[in-house]
Amino acid sequence: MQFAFTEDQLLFRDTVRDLLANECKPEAVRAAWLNPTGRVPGLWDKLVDMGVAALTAPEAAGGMGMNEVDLVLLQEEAGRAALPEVLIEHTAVALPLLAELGESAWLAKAAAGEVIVGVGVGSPYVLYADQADVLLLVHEDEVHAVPAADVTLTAQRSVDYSRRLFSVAWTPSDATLLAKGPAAQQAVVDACDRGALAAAAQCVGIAQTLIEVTVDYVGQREQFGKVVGSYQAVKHHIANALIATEFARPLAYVAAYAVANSTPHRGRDVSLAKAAASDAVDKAARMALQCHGAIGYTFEYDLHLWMKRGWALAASWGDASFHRDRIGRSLGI
Amino acid sequence: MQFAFTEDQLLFRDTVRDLLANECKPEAVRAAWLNPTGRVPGLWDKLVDMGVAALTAPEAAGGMGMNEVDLVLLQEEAGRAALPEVLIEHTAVALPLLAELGESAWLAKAAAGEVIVGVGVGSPYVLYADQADVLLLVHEDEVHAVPAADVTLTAQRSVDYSRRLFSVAWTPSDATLLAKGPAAQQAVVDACDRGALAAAAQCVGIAQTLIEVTVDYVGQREQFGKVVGSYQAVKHHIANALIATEFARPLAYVAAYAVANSTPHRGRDVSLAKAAASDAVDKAARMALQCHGAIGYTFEYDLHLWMKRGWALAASWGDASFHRDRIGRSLGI
Amino acid sequence: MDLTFTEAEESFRHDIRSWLQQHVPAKSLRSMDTADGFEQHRGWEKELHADRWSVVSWPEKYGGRDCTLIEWLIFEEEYYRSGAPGRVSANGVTLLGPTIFGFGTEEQKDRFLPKMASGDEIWAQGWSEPNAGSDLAGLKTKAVRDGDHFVVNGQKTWCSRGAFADWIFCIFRTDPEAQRHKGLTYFLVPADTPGMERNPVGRLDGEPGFAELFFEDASVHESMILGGEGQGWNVAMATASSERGLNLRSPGRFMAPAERAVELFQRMSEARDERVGGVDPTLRDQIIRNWMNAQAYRWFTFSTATRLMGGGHMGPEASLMKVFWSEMDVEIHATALRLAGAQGELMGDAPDAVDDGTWMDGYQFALSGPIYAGTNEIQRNIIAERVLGLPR
Amino acid sequence: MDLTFTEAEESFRHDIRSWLQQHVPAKSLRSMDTADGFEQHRGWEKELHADRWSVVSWPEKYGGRDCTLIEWLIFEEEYYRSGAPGRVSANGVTLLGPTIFGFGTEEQKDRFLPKMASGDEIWAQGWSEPNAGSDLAGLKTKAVRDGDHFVVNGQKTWCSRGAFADWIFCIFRTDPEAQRHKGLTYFLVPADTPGMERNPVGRLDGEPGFAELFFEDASVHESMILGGEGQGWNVAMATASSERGLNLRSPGRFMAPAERAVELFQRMSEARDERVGGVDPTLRDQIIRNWMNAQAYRWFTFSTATRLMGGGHMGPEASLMKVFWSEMDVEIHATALRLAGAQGELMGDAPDAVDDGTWMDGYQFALSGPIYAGTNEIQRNIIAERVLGLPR
Repeated sequence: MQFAFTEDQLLFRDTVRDLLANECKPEAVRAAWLNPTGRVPGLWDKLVDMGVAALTAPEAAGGMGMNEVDLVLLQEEAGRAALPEVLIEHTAVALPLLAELGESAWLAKAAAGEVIVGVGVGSPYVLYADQADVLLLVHEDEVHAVPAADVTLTAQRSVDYSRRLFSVAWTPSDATLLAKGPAAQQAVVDACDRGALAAAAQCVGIAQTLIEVTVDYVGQREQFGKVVGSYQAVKHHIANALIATEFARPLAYVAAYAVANSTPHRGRDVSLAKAAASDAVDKAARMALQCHGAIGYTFEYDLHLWMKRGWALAASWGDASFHRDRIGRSLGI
Repeated sequence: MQFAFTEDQLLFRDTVRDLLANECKPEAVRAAWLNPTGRVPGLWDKLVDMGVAALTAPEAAGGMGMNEVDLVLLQEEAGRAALPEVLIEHTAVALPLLAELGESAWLAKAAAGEVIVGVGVGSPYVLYADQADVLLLVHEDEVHAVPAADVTLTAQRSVDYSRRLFSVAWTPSDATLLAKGPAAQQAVVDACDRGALAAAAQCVGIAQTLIEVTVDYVGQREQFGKVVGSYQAVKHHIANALIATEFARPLAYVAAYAVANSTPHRGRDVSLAKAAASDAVDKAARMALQCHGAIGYTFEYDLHLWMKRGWALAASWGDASFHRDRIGRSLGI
Repeated sequence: MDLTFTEAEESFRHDIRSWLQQHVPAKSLRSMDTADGFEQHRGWEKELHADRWSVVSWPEKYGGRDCTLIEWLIFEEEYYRSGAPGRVSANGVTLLGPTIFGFGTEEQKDRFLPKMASGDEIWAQGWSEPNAGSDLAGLKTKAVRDGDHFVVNGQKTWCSRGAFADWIFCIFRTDPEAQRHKGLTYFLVPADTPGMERNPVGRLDGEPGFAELFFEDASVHESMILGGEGQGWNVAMATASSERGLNLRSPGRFMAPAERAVELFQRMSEARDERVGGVDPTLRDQIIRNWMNAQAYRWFTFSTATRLMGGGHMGPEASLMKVFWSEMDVEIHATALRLAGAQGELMGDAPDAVDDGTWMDGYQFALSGPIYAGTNEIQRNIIAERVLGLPR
Repeated sequence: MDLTFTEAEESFRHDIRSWLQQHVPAKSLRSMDTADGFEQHRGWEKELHADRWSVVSWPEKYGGRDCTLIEWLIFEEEYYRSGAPGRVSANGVTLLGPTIFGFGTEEQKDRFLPKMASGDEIWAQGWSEPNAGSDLAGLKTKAVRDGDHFVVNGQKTWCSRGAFADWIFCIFRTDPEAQRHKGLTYFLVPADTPGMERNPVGRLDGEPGFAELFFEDASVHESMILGGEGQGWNVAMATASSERGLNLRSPGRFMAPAERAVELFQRMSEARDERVGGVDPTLRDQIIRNWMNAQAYRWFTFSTATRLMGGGHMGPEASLMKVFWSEMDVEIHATALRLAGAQGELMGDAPDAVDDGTWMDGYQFALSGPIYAGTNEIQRNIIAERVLGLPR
């Protein structure tokens, strides 16, 4: 039992944190809300160059051959920065799914950063489907890799404007079939788990930022002649959000370990992580808004960038209720 | 729409309050915990003399011919004083049940205060069954009035030592049969509603006392050089309990009105009242203990007399979940 | 105790219900926080006014029906149940209106109330400043007398409806020497006042629900003072107690969404895609809790209304109501969003949006409830100190 | 990161599990807060000690096994899972013991630790006073030097295990001139000290879980000072950080009841009398939440243990743990009581009591969690101020 990251893992985390601190400031996220892609121009290429984008692709396919334990800290950073990217869909879900199904053509291109792979598992909507070159879609017990040209997209606007969601109309064909039967079904379950794990880690990161910006704000803002952060009610709101977040965080790491090592209980561990992280980010968002007061309620202030991402991710890849139910079934109740 | 009590009703309430303030002080309740009956010696006779005990019996049977709207304020007072008595079982439930079923012999004696009627509806246990002269018991679709001599009692000790609970073994016979079929079943449902209503009103009264004694205590106790009640966290705990209690209270009155007037939605109104009151008293008990600190945790201090009565009544006559489920079914979900 | 409605009350309910059935627009109006939506909503106010439904509790001479508090509550139940448009006139009709009745001169009543009732003049509230939110006594914007006018300098913010309103009711500091809540004066300010600029600010949903107001030697005539020079705090507290009390949020506002959430649960339970799993049974419990809370709020309000109609006054227990409705409102909408699952994040114009995105809109609006009109933290202090008597 | 246990750790788990299977008494012991129950529990401590299971994390020379923090956590998991008796020695072994290791002289270690480990000397904590609960700096009981002794006058209260303990660790004010947390000294006091009287106080469940101690010119030798005269605050804070940190509540304590509640739910679902209706599905969700929280606490603890074993220190984040476990513990037991329904209020000796009334006993015990060792309100202040850096 050694529950800690390696120096290398922490160093990689710091490098990504530095990159995002420069390239993914709140004003960049805000700009992404209103631009045609919803993403930060040029940032994905930098993540590709750093090896983040294809972190999970096997080395044989040109990836880093790293696993979920390496990735989980980076997803947390993505959440902290409210990074509007395909780091869940492409990196955490699509690459391992292609590898698990033994696909190699798309995988090599994806690992090289030449194509973006969209995923239609775990949600009725595909994020950034308009920018994907190929979409991994499920039909009954089959997984298909469908080129972008063969799908019809309908935009579904999210409260987080940077999340460009689409419903996808498509027709299954032998040409697009990747796998079918029990192995394909297991691969889809694994893919959902990887998505939920990545979303959980991002939720933890978002919650942490919500707490940090709130601490900063209430440490300066005065009302009734006192710094707002000196009121006990405000302190306790923030403390409660911190407790929820700090106890969700190790669960994300445990889930990463479980998925990386394909342990028998990995599904349950992922559900633990996602349920706790969804609740933590919801709690942090409520707390942050309440402690900010009216300014937090405005579009011009940055707070809502994290808050809305938190709402969206808390409900994506299975919300807290869904995952608690799954845990209950694994416990035989 | 006139949502207020009459002067007479408030006056009666005040008279009962005064009686209990003198005769049912915490030390009397504490003594009842350890005496053979669990009740305050002589107090029931005084309640009989005041007309409280047989308030709900028809005038023809020698009662006061009053209804649940008159009674609800008195149940609230009983809760405030943690009165250990049969005011729910005998007064709120048994007398109207006997009247509804057209029974007259026991009813006349009960209305005169000569006998105590125990009730075995709405709970597996009969409170003060050892002191009842006759027990109203249910078997399938039948209601029976079973003389005390014909039942076998097994004591089931409660965390509230004054609540003398018993399971009852008995054999249905024609001699004890009062009613059967749909009318009997409806009468049992009505009886459960009357019990839940009375328990709800007592819970509101208990919650109010818990709040009052806590306000008194934290207004005097000092820690870290300040009166405990001046800390914002303590204020907010108490405020939350007060909100729950004040919004439960009108629901108890609405339910009393609905039962007294046999409105079509009376069952739902009762469930609203009991669910809200159960939650309020649970919340008030948690708050009171936390705000008192260690002294509240002791047997010698009075707080637990109300707290344990609150726990018991919150779970009796259907707990909050049971009643919420019933409301849901009435809403078609 | 009589909890049935009188014949008069039932008849009143029947009248407004019928009127609404005939008049409520089939298609939702645009957001009142857009320029054209604002005018659409003004049009709806005029339609209400034409049949004397815009200010039912006001005297007939100002366009009302002199109806009782109970009737007003009935009006509100029917209004929100019908799905009628939001009231763009609310700041005027429910906040400023009662204040003018209490503090206005006869001239002011005649000048302002009829046009407030008719929708010809829509009002915004201009109280908060960048460093004075819930803490009104910290206001700094100055109004200095110059003959029969006052010269105003300073800034207001979070001025709701401020982007398009015709008039704004403000509090300025007329005696800069006076401390805290002394030396404040309540002013009625035309939106076209020279020297006043307004700058729209987006709410969470991106629409300009607020404005910032910048005053640079703006001039306001002394006749626009409400309640007397230096009396601003007292007048504001009267408005605030309207805000915190009955006038702010009628039970009908919460009964309607609580009931719609019950219907949503029914629909979702029937329509749920089997692959995604059934509807979470814990959500059913929360839906029921929310419905119960709306009922509890309704009956608390009827009880309070009976007391007020008998000559009672609204005291600090108004804070109990404010905490209760604002947290209930958040919970009603949060539950519906959880029910909506992956559809919850969709905006109203998304094809898959549940109920045209009204739950997400409502959630974002509801989140302001625990903040404005005195944060719930302050309300809980008031409850502890003024209702329960705990030390400050 | 390696979240599997090593072979050594697995072997350790196997050893303690086997030992417990053979030794845990089939019938529950009487409450340790009765005179005979106390001695029964002392007997159990001796049995643990005989096979070196009483203080596994201590050095071998004092009766321990020098085991790692991870092994200690494993020990605790197995201990609580087995349903073994509560530890009457806990105040000594988990609170005072680490303090003696940190501050005691070699003589004190040799004098006190072995008998603490063996159950020959059971310790109680005597810190609180009638007007100083969480606020230790408000302590008033005086110890005045008289040669090589101190003369003690004053009163202590909420002295848990105090009714029957052999020794009590106390904090007295040795410098009456010093303010607040200065001038305090930490003393080890024999229960038979002349001039000290103890008066049992009942807990919620009626058993004398506490004692009040009255000191009237009681005499304590200077060799009984721990950590130096006037150093009481520092020594106490070290104990308090044990209390608030890992040593106070191991995850095993909560995993066991959380899992038993899952089993209770299964039993209740199967056995539920149809007339009373099915088991409330919302309780299932709460049972799952509680189980999840126990897991979260477990992993948070393993993560912290890894950090400490790598040389890290327990800081104010111990307050996060104290709030978390204490509220989780209340919730675990409250949920089980709701499951028990009308049986929930029954005491252990009632024939119908669910699980021999352990849920009600446990609930009452759990309710003390958010109060003692610094109330959760104080813990939240610490979190806000010392973890997050908010102003005092």
